[in-house]
Amino acid sequence: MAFDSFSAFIAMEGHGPYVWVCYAVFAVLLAGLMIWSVKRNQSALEDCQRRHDTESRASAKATGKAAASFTRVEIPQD
Amino acid sequence: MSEPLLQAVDLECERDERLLFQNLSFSIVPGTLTRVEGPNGSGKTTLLRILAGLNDAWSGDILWCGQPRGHDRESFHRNTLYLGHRPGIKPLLTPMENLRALMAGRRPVNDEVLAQALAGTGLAGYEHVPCRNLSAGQQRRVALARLLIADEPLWLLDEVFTAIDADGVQAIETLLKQRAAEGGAILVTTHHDLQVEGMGRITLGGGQCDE
Amino acid sequence: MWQWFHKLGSPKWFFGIATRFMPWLLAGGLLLLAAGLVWGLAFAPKDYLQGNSYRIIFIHVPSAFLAQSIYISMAVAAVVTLVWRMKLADVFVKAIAPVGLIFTFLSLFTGAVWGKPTWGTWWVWDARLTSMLILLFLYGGVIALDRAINDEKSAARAVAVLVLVGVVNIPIIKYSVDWWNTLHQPATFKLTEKPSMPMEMWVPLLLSVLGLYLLFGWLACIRMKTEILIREQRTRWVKDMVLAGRK
Amino acid sequence: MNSSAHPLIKPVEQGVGPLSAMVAVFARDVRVAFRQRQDLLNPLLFFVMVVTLFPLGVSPEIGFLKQSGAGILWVAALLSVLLSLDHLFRHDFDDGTLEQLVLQPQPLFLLILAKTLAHWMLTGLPLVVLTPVLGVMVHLDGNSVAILCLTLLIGTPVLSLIGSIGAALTLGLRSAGVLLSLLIIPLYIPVLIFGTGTVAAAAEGAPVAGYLALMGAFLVLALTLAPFASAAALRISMSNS
Repeated sequence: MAFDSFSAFIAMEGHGPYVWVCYAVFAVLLAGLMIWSVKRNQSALEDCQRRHDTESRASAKATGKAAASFTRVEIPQD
Repeated sequence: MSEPLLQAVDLECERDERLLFQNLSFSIVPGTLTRVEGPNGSGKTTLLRILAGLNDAWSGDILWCGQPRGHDRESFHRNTLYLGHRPGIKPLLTPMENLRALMAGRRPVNDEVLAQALAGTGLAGYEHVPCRNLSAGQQRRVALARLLIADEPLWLLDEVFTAIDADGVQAIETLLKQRAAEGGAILVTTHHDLQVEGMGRITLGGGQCDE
Repeated sequence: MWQWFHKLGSPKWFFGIATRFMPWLLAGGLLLLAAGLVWGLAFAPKDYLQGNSYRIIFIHVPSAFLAQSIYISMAVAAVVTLVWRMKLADVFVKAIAPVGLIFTFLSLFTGAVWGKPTWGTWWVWDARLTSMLILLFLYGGVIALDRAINDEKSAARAVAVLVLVGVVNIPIIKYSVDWWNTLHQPATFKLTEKPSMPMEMWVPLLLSVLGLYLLFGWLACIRMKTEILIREQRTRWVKDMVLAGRK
Repeated sequence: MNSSAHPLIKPVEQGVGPLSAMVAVFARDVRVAFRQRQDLLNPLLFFVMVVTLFPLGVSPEIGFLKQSGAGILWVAALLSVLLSLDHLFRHDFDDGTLEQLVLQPQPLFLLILAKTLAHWMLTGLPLVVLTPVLGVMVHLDGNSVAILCLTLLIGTPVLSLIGSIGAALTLGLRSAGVLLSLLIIPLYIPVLIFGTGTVAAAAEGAPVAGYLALMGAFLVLALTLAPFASAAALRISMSNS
């Protein structure tokens, strides 16, 4: 141990704030990057699953696309 | 004579995560007129841009005179004329200057011939009016004037009849037929009801093609 | 050789390999980084010139190393994208550009904070800091261009061109910034010639560099997997894998 | 080659050579620019206005201006070139002439080189011509003005060439202008450093031939590499539209 006590470790002879700020920012950004990447990976997986669910449902009741008829849309009036 | 100029083998194109076509194979033979058909968004323009060499997001093979197109790109570009949606006309230049600039990269032609070509598209008298003062149809006619002097054997024409009046459409149809009879190969996309005897068809939209 | 190369380019193959290696990369990286940082913070002796502030080196140097090597690796991948059109290479560039940006920022930030007790000021237009700042801009440009182009294939190829143009420029930028620095900067802010590092500082630094590289490997793997999932959603193997994963 | 398989197929040699195609591209761009002279004036006005901002915003003191004049002029020139780059391919892209350019049989990088040279002649060169006037306004001495003009003469083509890569990459994108600046400014830094550094060295009486040679090397490098990169970028942007 390069320091006599825990408080000396924290203070680092006055350089403590600089060192700790650096380490904190480093830890936060690195952890944030890792968590963000994991989250993104999970949501991509979920997207895939959802997509395949809808696809299998759609293919179950496969219907041909209706041709465009250009009929006016009636707006119901309340 | 019937050796194909351009061949597409197992062409596949995906755009914005949507499969436009796959296993598309066809040959373009001299002396034929081929129409690319399909509803809006079926990839007609994309196919023409791929064939012209503007779009390279495709897989498969495109052969030029039996060789992969990349082997002799210069010959391919020298012998292919592409007219797209955007006519390639600078609004600030006159029809004469525009046509001269377009030809300058391919085959220098003297002004007399250029004037004749412009006259042939009905632009006589407008040669020296800036194109921005012309109508959309007239601007397209400037681009179409190239067809009257083009020596390229392969023409790829995207929506040639847009903004052209009925008489013009008639005249262009005749021009295309004549060119095909001379031995040129023409590929067109159009929503206009083009009826030419012996016309080939490439139908997009179903993922298949019948020639 | 070519077969191996093509196999390497197959997303499916990569997916399998990455899944197998990732736990080891993560565990190894965290362990080495933690060991290096604890050692560096608490046990390494203090520097006789700079006092304890030098302990920032244990995160500053690894970040700076990574920031540069990520750009170089992106350039290599860019060549592969443009020449061989290997799918995995574009996935790699797209996945790691933000990681490179963050490490560049970290090395700049830690450099600036380190500068305060050492030079007495937060920011010095020192040659190395300035080059790093420009590297940050380059990363920013790459990410901005990638975001701006909707079509994935075009985006990958456009980004590859930009990355290559950047990598040709990096030595020129570095050289010109060094020259500019000697022109404008009297030697007052230069650190005195570094004494050769004692072993007790060297080893923890090495540990944390290695650890961060492993963690970068893990980040690259998971981010590439995400990209592959997004791009290959409709392929058979992704469908099978997703369905198998649910059971 | 079986290109002769079909009688209608024209051999490439019968077409137009690269040099005359380049001349045609150059001539057309110059002609179009002179039809819209206001667009030619805009970067120049911008250049003058940015230079004016410094005495107003920082200090009109002769000492300050003498010291920073060269830097101010260089930064202003760099920004006005940057501002004009957005137009390098955009109009051609919108009206379809760019498609036709890409499809010409000549090598694309040469045609782009011609376009870029036209761009430089229409924006960079007028800036160099205007520099002595502004140099006097920021109290630079005659020797410095001469060196400054020389560095701008070598440097502005480099700016146009590097810029053409960015213009090609951002073609057809939303907010292309800002994006273009983001991509290109970092690449401009070496040119700026050596441009202003050379003037500073001259002011201290140091020999500048070496620095000018180095800038010349930048120019050669940009001339040989940038057109290839722009051509590749242009094909990618075309493919995307």
